[in-house]
Amino acid sequence: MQIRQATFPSRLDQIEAICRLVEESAQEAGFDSAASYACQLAVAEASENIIKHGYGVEGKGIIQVSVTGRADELTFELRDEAPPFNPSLSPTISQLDEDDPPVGGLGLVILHRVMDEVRYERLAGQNHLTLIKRKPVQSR
Amino acid sequence: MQIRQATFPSRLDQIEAICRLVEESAQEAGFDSAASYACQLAVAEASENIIKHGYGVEGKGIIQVSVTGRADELTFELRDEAPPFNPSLSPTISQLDEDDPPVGGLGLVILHRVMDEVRYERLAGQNHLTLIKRKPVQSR
Amino acid sequence: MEINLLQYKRVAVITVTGRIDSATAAELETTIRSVIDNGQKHLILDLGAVDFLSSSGLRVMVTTMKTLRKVGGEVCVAQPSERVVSSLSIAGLDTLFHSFESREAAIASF
Amino acid sequence: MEINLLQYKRVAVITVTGRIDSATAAELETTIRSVIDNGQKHLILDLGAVDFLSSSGLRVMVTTMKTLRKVGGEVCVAQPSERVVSSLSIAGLDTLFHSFESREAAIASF
Ligand SMILES: Nc1ncnc2c1ncn2[C@@H]1O[C@H](COP(=O)(O)OP(=O)(O)O)[C@@H](O)[C@H]1O
Ligand SMILES: Nc1ncnc2c1ncn2[C@@H]1O[C@H](COP(=O)(O)OP(=O)(O)O)[C@@H](O)[C@H]1O
Repeated sequence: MQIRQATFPSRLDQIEAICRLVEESAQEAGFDSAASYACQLAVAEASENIIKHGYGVEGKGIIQVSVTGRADELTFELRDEAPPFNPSLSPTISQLDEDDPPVGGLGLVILHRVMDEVRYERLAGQNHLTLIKRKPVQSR
Repeated sequence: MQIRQATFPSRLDQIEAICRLVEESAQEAGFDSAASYACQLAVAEASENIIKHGYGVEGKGIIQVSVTGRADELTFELRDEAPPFNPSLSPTISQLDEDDPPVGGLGLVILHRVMDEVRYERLAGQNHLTLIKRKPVQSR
Repeated sequence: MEINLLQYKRVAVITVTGRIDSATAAELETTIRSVIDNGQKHLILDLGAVDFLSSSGLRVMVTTMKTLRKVGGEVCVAQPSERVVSSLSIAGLDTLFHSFESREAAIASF
Repeated sequence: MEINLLQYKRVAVITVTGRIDSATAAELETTIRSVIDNGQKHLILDLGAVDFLSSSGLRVMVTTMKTLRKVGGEVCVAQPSERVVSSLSIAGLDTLFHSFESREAAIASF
């Protein structure tokens, strides 16, 4: 499979383009529409966090996204130059409290619910986030 | 214009066929859809009355309907052998009382609102009802 | 004529297709009666697919209005066809029944 | 994203088309806030034409729910697209928002 890679300015209006890159890769890898959407959602959440929480202000840096495919899985790698942050620890996903539902913290929940693996490394002043999604077995 | 004529058993399930006869005549005469519908409605009301009030019981007699066209008008003639009844007198159409709207008596109101002329004769044991509808000037 | 009944919490929507005349009005009346007997006070008649409405049908509508008003309820019309609009206006009943462009506007009015 | 607002007597219907993500969620929040500030307690989000819904949008929805519940109101979802259903379920919020197959069923539920 083709390796797709692109660099985006850290602006929220770039999320749509990032999603498009993910969608094209997922389609090429034969992911069904639901799995493709799940990947777009997770990569969008990670990117939004880098822009909002990492860089703090829009347009201050870049996000590099690359997608590689192997056998029945897709690997998404996101790199940024914002301060170190490790999102690889799974948030405690508690039972929904209907009377006091959570207003924040959904981004990391979504990231971990969707992805089969979430890895983090800090290398040469960059955050390296690796997200792996295996193709659902019963792909329609 | 062709003269159309047909005889129907005095049953309520014949009203639809009577309407069809009226519709075909109105179409041939170049009446617009609204004028055609108004004619169907008026002839249906007259026929319903003959069946329900004239003969009293369904299937006891016949209704003869004929349609003739001349210049810009259509003439509908209905004949039946029920007891004499003269519907040619215009009912007093009073202002609608919103708090006590009329439950009955709408048939004759509709007949007279739609038709330009309503004439009645009793001839040889038959009710002859003549309904004349002029083509609306601004036919769309 | 075909009749379809949809019961919501506070309102019932009766959708009629075809002709409402003396041959079919009784069936409509029976349906309406059962809905009212069931305790429903708000009725919507979706007359979008009615292509004929004679005084027999109008009589059922007026009776329904009277019955419902007595219990503080109401009947209104949703997306009436051109012919239904004609019948109501020829009979002089157009001001009696609230008429809404869409089913949802009718439902939202209650 | 496009937002369309329809105000009925007892309920407002907000129809969203396109993407609800961090780039657009604020605009949705502003619209919702103005409707609530206007005294409306019952809100329907028609998400039939939404093709992306991220946590930023979900956060607006949850905030809206909390605000409305405080005044005895509620927000529900009408005819959610497949992707909206996915987002809600992945985020574990699918039981929080009543979801109706049609706008009219949503309106009738209030
Ligand atoms: N890239 C990042 N850099 C710094 N902090 C982050 C980053 N991603 C997430 N966080 C922290 O983790 C928290 C939870 O993130 P998330 O689950 O996306 O929810 P939310 O964005 O709604 O707060 C954030 O509030 C932020 O404090
Ligand atoms: N063909 C008829 N034969 C006998 N009586 C009739 C006839 N047509 C109308 N009537 C009388 O005129 C009244 C008014 O008729 P109409 O306006 O059609 O209202 P409705 O049929 O609802 O009573 C009827 O109730 C009936 O008493």
